Amino acid sequence: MRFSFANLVRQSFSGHQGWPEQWRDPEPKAAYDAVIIGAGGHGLATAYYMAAEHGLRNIAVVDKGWLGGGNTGRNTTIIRSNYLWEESEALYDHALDLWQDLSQVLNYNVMYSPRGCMMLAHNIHDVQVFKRHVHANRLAGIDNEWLTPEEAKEFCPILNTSERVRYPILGATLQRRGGVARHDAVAWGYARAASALGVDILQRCEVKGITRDASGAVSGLDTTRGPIATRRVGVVAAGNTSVVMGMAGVRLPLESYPLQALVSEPVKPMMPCVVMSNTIHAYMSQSDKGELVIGAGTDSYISYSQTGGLHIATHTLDAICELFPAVRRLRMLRSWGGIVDVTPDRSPIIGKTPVPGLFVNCGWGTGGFKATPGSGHVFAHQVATGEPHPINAPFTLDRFRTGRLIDEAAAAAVAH
Amino acid sequence: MADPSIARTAPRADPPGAGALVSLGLVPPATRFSFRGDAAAADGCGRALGLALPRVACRSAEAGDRAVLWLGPDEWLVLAPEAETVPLFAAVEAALAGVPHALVDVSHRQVGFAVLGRLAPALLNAGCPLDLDLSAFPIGACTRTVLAKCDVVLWRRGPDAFRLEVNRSFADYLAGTLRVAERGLG
Amino acid sequence: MLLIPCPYCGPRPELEFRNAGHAHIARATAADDQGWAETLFYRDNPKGVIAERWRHFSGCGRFFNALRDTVSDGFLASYRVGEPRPAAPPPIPEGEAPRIGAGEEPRP
Amino acid sequence: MSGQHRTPRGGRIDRARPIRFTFDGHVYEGCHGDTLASALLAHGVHLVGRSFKYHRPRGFLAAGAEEPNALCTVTRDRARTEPNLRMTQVELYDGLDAASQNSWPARGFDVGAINDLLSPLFAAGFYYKTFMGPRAVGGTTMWAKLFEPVIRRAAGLGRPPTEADPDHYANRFAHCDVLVVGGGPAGLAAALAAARAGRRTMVCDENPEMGGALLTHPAAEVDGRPAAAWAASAVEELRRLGATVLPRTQGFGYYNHNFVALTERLTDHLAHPAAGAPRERLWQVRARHVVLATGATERPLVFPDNDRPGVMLADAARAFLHRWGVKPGTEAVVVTAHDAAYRTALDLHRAGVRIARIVDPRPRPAGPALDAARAAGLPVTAGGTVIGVKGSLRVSAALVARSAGAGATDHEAVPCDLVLMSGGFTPAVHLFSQSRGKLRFDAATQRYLPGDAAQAQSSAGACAGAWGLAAALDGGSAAGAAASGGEALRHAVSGDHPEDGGGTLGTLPHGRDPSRVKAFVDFQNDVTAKDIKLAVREGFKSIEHVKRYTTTGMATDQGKTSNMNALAIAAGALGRTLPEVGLTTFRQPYTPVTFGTLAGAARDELFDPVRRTPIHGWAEARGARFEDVGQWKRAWYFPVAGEDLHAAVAREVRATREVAGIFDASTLGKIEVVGPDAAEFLNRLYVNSWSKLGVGRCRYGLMLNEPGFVMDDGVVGRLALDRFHVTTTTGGAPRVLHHMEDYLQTEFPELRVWLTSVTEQWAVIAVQGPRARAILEPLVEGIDLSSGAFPHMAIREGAICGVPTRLFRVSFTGELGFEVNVPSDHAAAVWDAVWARTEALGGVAYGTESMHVMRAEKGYVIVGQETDGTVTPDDLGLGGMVGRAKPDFVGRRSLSRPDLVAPGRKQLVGLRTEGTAVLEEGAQITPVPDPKRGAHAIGHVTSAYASPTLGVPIALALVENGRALTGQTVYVPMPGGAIPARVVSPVFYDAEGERLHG
Ligand SMILES: Cc1cc2nc3c(=O)[nH]c(=O)nc-3n(C[C@H](O)[C@H](O)[C@H](O)COP(=O)(O)OP(=O)(O)OC[C@H]3O[C@@H](n4cnc5c(N)ncnc54)[C@H](O)[C@@H]3O)c2cc1C
Ligand SMILES: NC(=O)c1ccc[n+]([C@@H]2O[C@H](COP(=O)([O-])OP(=O)(O)OC[C@H]3O[C@@H](n4cnc5c(N)ncnc54)[C@H](O)[C@@H]3O)[C@@H](O)[C@H]2O)c1
Ligand SMILES: Cc1cc2nc3c(=O)[nH]c(=O)nc-3n(C[C@H](O)[C@H](O)[C@H](O)COP(=O)(O)O)c2cc1C
Ligand SMILES: [Zn+2]
Repeated sequence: MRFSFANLVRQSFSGHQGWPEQWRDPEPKAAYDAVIIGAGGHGLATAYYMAAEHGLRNIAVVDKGWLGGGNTGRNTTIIRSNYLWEESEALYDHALDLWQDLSQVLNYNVMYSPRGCMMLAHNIHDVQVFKRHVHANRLAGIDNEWLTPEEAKEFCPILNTSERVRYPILGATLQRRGGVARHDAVAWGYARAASALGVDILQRCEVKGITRDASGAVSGLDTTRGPIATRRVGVVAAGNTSVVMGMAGVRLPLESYPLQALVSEPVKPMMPCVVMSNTIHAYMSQSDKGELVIGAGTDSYISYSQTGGLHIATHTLDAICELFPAVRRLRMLRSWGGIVDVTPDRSPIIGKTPVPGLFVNCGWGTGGFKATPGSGHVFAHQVATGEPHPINAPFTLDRFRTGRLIDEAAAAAVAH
Repeated sequence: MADPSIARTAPRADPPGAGALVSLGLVPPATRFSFRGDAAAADGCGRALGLALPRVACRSAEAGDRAVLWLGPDEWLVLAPEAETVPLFAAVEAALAGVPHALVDVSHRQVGFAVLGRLAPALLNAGCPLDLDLSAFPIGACTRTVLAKCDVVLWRRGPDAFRLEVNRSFADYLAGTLRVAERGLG
Repeated sequence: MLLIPCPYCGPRPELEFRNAGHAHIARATAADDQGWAETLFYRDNPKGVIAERWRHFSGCGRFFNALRDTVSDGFLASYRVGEPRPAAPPPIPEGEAPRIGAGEEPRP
Repeated sequence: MSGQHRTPRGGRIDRARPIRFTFDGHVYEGCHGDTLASALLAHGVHLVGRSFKYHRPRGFLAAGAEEPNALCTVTRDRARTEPNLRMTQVELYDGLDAASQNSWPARGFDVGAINDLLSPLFAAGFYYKTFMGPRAVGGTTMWAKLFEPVIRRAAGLGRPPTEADPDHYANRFAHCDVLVVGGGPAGLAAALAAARAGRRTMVCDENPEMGGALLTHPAAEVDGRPAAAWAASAVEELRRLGATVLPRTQGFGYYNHNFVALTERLTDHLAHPAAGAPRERLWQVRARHVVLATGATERPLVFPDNDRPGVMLADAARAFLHRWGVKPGTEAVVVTAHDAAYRTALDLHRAGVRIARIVDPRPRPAGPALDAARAAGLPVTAGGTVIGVKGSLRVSAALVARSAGAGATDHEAVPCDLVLMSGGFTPAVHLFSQSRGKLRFDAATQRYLPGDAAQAQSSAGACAGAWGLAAALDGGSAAGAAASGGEALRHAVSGDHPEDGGGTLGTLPHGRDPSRVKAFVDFQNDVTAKDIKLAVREGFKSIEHVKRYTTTGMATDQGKTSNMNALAIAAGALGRTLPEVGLTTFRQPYTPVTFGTLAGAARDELFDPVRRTPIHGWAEARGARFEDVGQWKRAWYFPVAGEDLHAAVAREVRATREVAGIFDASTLGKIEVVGPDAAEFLNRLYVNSWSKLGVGRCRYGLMLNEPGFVMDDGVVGRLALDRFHVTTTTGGAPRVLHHMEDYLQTEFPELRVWLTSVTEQWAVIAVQGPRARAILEPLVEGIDLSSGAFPHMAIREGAICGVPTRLFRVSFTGELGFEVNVPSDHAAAVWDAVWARTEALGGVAYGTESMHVMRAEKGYVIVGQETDGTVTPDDLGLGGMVGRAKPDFVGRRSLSRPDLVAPGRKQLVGLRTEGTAVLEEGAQITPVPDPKRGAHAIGHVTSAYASPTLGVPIALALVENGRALTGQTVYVPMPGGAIPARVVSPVFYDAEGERLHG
C-alpha cells in the first residue's frame, strides 16, 4: 500500500489494521545472484539500486542485527557536499542530488531538511581553508558561501559571535542545501522499497565466513541462518568491515573507533540550522522532535564496544556551551556511540578487492550518512556490473599503494 | 651570570593570592634542569648534585635546598636555588664527561606554585584525575599529570602541601582554574 | 575513562595518555610498493585482543605496548617497547585503584 | 495553609517553615521539605500539564525520578530558566516560580487538545507516511517549507532559555574503595559495612534525604529505631567514619574500569544561593568496588485512559503520604497485581482516604497483605480489572469489571478521585547494564535482574530483586562486607513485609475495541498499546525497531516506567517470550544531566588555556591586534593612528626592509636534542643531512611524515657535537616532539639521544633589516657580529644585556637578520632594550602578518599554508634539500611511491596579476578563462598579498606542472569573472639573496 495522506486517513478509520509489513521477513534462500553484507543505509541503498536500476531481483541483504541498527541508526545526520577534492565533491554532491527527492522516490518521508549547514572558522588558518573550499565548490557547481560573523549570527541567532570569547568566530561557510534527514527513515525507506522489488532482507543473519572456490573467487557465505551460495558479495559493514573482510583473508587500511553522540531533552525550536565547528569540536542541530543532536568526538583507541569515555562528551559539551551559551542549562538526555571505520585519508574505499567477486564499500568513518544515496547508487553499479561507476572509480584500494590519497583530513581536518 | 640590572619578569600569572580555604602562591625563581640518562649517568649526576637520583617511579629525593624528582625511567627534574644554575650545570657536566646523558637548563621554562591547606587535595582534584589520598600519593610523591587542560608536575611536600610546576604560558590558566575551583570547595 | 597500566608508573587515568595505534608493525622500508603500503596503512583492526601502543604522555612520557580486548576494553597486559608480545595472559582485574608510582621498578 | 490535603502530622517536612511559591501564576503555600509535586498535591492540584503529542491532560504518575508527566519550567530570572524539570524532584524554596508546559492558553483549556481528537491519524510513525508532497513540487520543498516547520513548532517540550547561563559548575575527581549508589536500606547498610571496615567509602542518593524506602515505612523499625531515624543515624555514623555522603547526588553513568559519574545539585533548592557558588558538581569517581543499591521502580498498569490526572502509581501515593504528609485524594480505587499496594491502601485508609475498591487482576490473590486489607474492611475485587476511567481533567470514577475476561459492558463505575495502580516493581538495573553487566531474565518473577558483573561491582536490595527491608539491609551489608573485606552486619528489622509479592506486565484485559481506546504505555511520548501492536504489524519485530518507530522509551524518562510493559506487549504481539525479544540498551545518563555540569569550569578565559609570550604585555600596551595560533596569542600587527591591517603591514614591512623591524618569535617550538647520536637522530628525522653541519652553524630542516609529505620545518642549530637546538613551527611544536619521541623510543631505541622541549625556556626576538646588526651590537657581549665572524646561518652563544643568549643569524624576511633567544624571564627586559635601539634607529615592531608578507615576497613557504598534508619537498621546489645518499629517514621510502614521482604533480610557483587587486587565498586555478561547471582545477592560490616592497600584488600557488608553466598565463575564476595570472618564480624579491649577507 502506498504511503499517502489519503491512505493514512483511510486507515485511521479502521484502526490502522490494514497496513502491511513494511518489508518482508523471508527465510534465506539457498542461493542468490548477489548478497550485500550489512543492512545499514548504504547496504540497503545498494540493494535497492541494484534492483531498481540494474534489474537484479534475486539478491539479499544480510545483517547480524536489526536493519539500520549500525551507524545509520546512531549518527547525527548531518548532510552536506562541500568537500574539497574533486573526487569527493563528485561523490557527495551526487548523493546530495539524490537526497532532493528521495522521499518521493522511496515513497517514504525521510524528512530531508535542507536547513543549511554552517561551518565556523575560528582562526586565520580556518578562514584560509574554508575559503579554499568555497572556491573549489563554486568551480564544481556546489553551493557554498562565505558568511561574515554577523551573517552567521543572523542565520543562527543563538550563536555566540562575541569577539571576547576564547576563540571568536571569524566567519563561516554555509551550504544552504546542507541539512539533516531522519536517520531511521532512510534505512526503513530503502528497506521497504528494496523489499518491494524482491530484495530479501535477512536480519539476525550474521556472516561468519566467506567461502571461496578453487580459483579463489567468492562462492558463498556461512551465516548464522545457514549457508548461502553466491558469487558476488558486497561488503558494507562499516565499523565491522575489517572483521568481515578478514573472513576472506583480506586486510584493509582501516581502524575502528567509537564515535559518540548525544541528545538533549526536547525543547521548542531554538536552532534553525546545522552548525559545525571543527576547531573546537562541536556539531549541533535540532531534530524535528525538539532534542538538540550533538556530535562528540571519537575515543582515541580502537574499540568495538559502542560506548566510550565520559571525557569525550564533556569535552564536546564545553565547546557547545561556549558556542551556544543559552544551552548550558539544558540537559543531556542520552549519549551513545557507534563504531566508525576510518581510513588513513578519511575518504571511503569503494570498489574491487583482491578477491574476485568480493567488493567493498567502507571507510566512511565519521561522515558517511550524508552519502547514503550516492554511495548505494555507485556501489550498486560496481557490484552489478563488476566495474566502477565513474564517480567511485578514484576511491580504490590501490590509492594506498600509489600514494594518490584523497586526503580530506589533511586538507581541512573537517569531519562529519 | 645574569646582570642584576636586568629585571626578571615572571609570567603574567595574576598574583594568585591566598584564598580562604587553600593558599596558592608562586614559588621564587629557581634552577631547574631536565636530566636524562641511564643508570650510570644517573649515578654520576647524583654524585655531582650530592643526592642520589630516585630510582623508584614517581618519587623524589631531597638534600638541603636541592631536590630531584623522578619523572620517567630516564628522566629527572633537578631543582636547586636560583643562584646555582651555572655552577651546578658545570659540575654535572664535569662529572659526566664521556658518559652519554642530556642535561638541559629549563629554569625559565616553568614556574612553581605552592598549594597549601587542608583542602588542597580536593582543590587539585577539581582538575587532576589522580588519587591524592596519602595512601596513594604519599609525601614525596611526584609525577607529571594533567590539571584541567594543562600538564603539570605535581609534587607532594606534606599532607596538605603540594608544589605544582607548570610551563610558564599555562600559569595564568592554571591559577585561574584553581581560583574558580576554590569556589566549589567547602 | 580507561585506567591504563603504564609499565613504569602503574595504572593511571586515560587523560594522561595518547594512543598510538597498532604495535609490532615492522617498518619494512625495503618492501615493494604494496608491502610498504601495508606497513603504512594496513592494519589487523581486530575485534578481540589487540596489541597496541600507548604513550604515557602526561606522565613518564614513555611509549609502551599493551594488550587490550577491543570488545570489553579490558587490559590484559602492558609491556615495554622491544619486549615480545606476551601470550594471552589473564585479564588485569578491574577496579584496581592505583598507587601512584606502583609500576615496576626500572630495570637495568 | 500548606493545603487541605495535608495530613495533620507526619511526613519528612517541616511544617513550621512555610514556603510560598508560584505555579502557573497562582501563589501557593508549601512546607520546607516539600517538592513542587507534593506541595501542589497538598492543594489538590492534579492537573499539571499536557502530553507531548495529543495534549492530553496529565497529572502526577510517580513521586520521584521516574515521573514522565509532571514536567515544568522553573524560572529564577531571565537567564536562569529551565524547562522539563520533573516536579517530583523540584525542591520547594521561597519564591519558586514554576510553570506547566505544552499547553496554550492554559493547562485547563488547551487548544492543542484538538490533537487528541485527531489522534486516529497520529498513529505511530504516521509522519513517515505523509507530508512528502508530490515530486512535481520539487522534491523536498513541501516537507521542508510547509510541513516540517509546523511539526517543529508543535514538538519539543518546554521553552529553551534564551540567555547565557550565568551560573558556575564544579568538578571533582575522586577515588574510593567502595562507592555505593543509592542510599536506601541496601545502600546505607553497604556503606556502613565498608566504612566500619575502614575502607574509603562514598555513598550517594539522588534525594535530599538519605533513606530510600526507610522514609516511606514509618511503621518499620531497624535496630530498635523507627526506620527513618535509623537512616539518619546511619548517615551520621558514616560521616563520623569519614565516608563521603552525598545527598542530592545522582549516579548517572557507569563507565569503563569502574569509573562512575555522579552529579550533585548544590544550590537549586536554595532561595538565595551564594553569589558565585557553583550550581552543580560533577563527581568523576574511580572506585575499587561499586555497590549498586538503586532500588526498584513501580510499573503502571496499562488500561484505557490510564493517563488521566488522578491515576497514579500506588508507591507514589505511599511516598506522598509518608514523606510529605499529603493525601493525594479523598476516595481511591486501587488497581494492583502486587501485594505492596494493599499496604499502601491500608496506610491511606488509616490516614483518612476512603478506599472505594481494591481491584486485583490476579485470579486468586492471597497472603498477609490481602488478609490485612480485608480485616480492615477494604473491599477487594479479586480477578477483576479496570477497563477505563471517567473524567478528563481529573478522574471521577474507575470502570471496574468483575472478571478480567469480561466484555466492556460488564463493568461498574466506582466513583473516586484517585486511581492507584501497581503492576509490580522493576529493578533499577540501569547502572548495572551500563557497566556492561549481563542482565538475566528471571522467568518466575518476570523480571530482568543483574546477572554476571563485568566489573568489580555488586548489586544489593531491590535492584537485585530483593524484597523487604530486612532483605535489602542484609543484601547491602553482605555486598559492603564483600567489597571491603569487612564483616556483614545484621540489622534487626520489625514491621517489614518480606512475603509481599506479585506483578503483571503488559495490557490489562479490558474487552474494549483496542483500536478505539488509548491505553498508555509511554506516558510522556504518548505511546499506546495499539501503537506498539501497529509497529509489530508493520514488520518492526526487533524491540529496537519498535522503540524507534513508536518512540516508546525515548522520552526524558527513558522508559523507566514503560519499557517493561512495552516489551511485554511487543512480545505478545510477536508471540515470543520476553527474553527472545530482548531489551533496548540502557545508556547514560540515568536521568538527564545539565550540560553546564558536564562542561564544568571550562568556559570563557578558561575554556582553553590562553598562552601568552613574555613579550605579550608590551605588545598589548602598544595596541597590538592579536591572532590565535593554536592556544597562543600572537601579535598580528601593530596599528598606529587608526591604521587598518593593510596600512599597518605596509608600514611595518617597509620600515623593516629599509631600517629594521623586531618581531616576537617566542612561540616557535624549540627542542634541545642532546646526546652522542644527536646528529644521526636528526639524519633520520629530517630529509636533510646533519652529520657535516659544523658546530656553530645552522640549517633549514624539512621534516616529513612517513607517507612522505611535509609535516614541519624549522632552523636547526648545532651548539656542540652532541647538542642541537631545533626549532619547529608554532602550531606543530607538540606534534613534532611527539613524533620525534615516537621514532626515538620505538624505531631507533639504540640511539643515545634525548629530547627536551625548551619552547618556553627561550623567548625569541627576531631582529631583521639592514640595521639589525647596528641594533644589537651595543647590547651583545662576547659575540662578534661581523659577517666574517658570524655569517648567515650561524649560531653563537654569549650574552645580551648581561643575560645568556643563543643568537641565531637567520632570516625569514630576506633581510640581514638575527634571532635573539633569551631565557624567558629576561625576555621583557631584553625586548625593551632592543626596542629602544630599534626605535631610536627608526625601526618598527612587526607582527605575524608582516612576517607572512615578507616571507612570501621571498618565496619562503609556511607549512600549513603552502602545504596541506599532500605536498612533497619536490612539490615545493625543495627537492634539493633531500639527502638522497642517506640510507633512511622518515618519509624516504614513500617518496618513491608511484604517485609521488608521477608527472603532473602540483608545484609551488609565483603568480603575478595586473592591477592592484590581490587574489583570494584558496582561489582555484584553471587553464582556461571560462571553465565549465565541474571543470578540473589545476591548482590553487596558497598565499596572496599586496606586496609593500614591490608595490604590486603577489601570490604563491600550487599548480600542476607549475614550474614548466613559468611565463604562461593561467586563470583564477571568480564570481565576477576569471582573473588572468602569469606564472612566475615564487621568489619575488632579491632572488640572489644579497640582502641576507649585508
Ligand atoms: C555518532 C556518529 C555520528 C555520525 N554523524 C554523522 C553525520 O552527522 N553525518 C554523516 O554523514 N555521517 C555521520 N556518521 C557516519 C555515518 O553514520 C556512517 O558513515 C554511515 O551511517 C554508515 O552507514 P553504513 O550503512 O555503511 O553502515 P551501518 O549503518 O553501520 O551498517 C553496517 C551494517 O553491517 C552489519 N554487519 C556488520 N558485520 C556484519 C556481519 N558479520 N554479518 C552481517 N551484518 C554485519 C551491521 O550490523 C550494520 O547494520 C556518524 C557516525 C556516528 C557513529
Ligand atoms: N511499597 C513498598 O512497600 C515498597 C516499594 C519499594 C521498595 N520497597 C522495599 O524497600 C526495599 C528497597 O531497598 P533498597 O535500598 O534496595 O531501595 P530503595 O528504593 O530504598 O533505595 C534506593 C535509593 O536509590 C536512589 N537511587 C536510585 N537510582 C539512583 C541513582 N542512579 N543515583 C542516585 N540515587 C539513586 C533512589 O532514589 C532511592 O532513594 C526493598 O527491599 C523493598 O522491599 C517497598
Ligand atoms: C538523530 C538522533 C536523535 C535521537 N533522539 C533520541 C531521543 O529523542 N530520545 C532518545 O531516547 N534517544 C534518541 N536517540 C538515540 C537512540 O535512542 C539510540 O541511543 C541510538 O540510536 C543508538 O542506539 P543504542 O543506544 O541502542 O545503542 C537519537 C539518535 C539519533 C541518531
Ligand atoms: Zn608512565
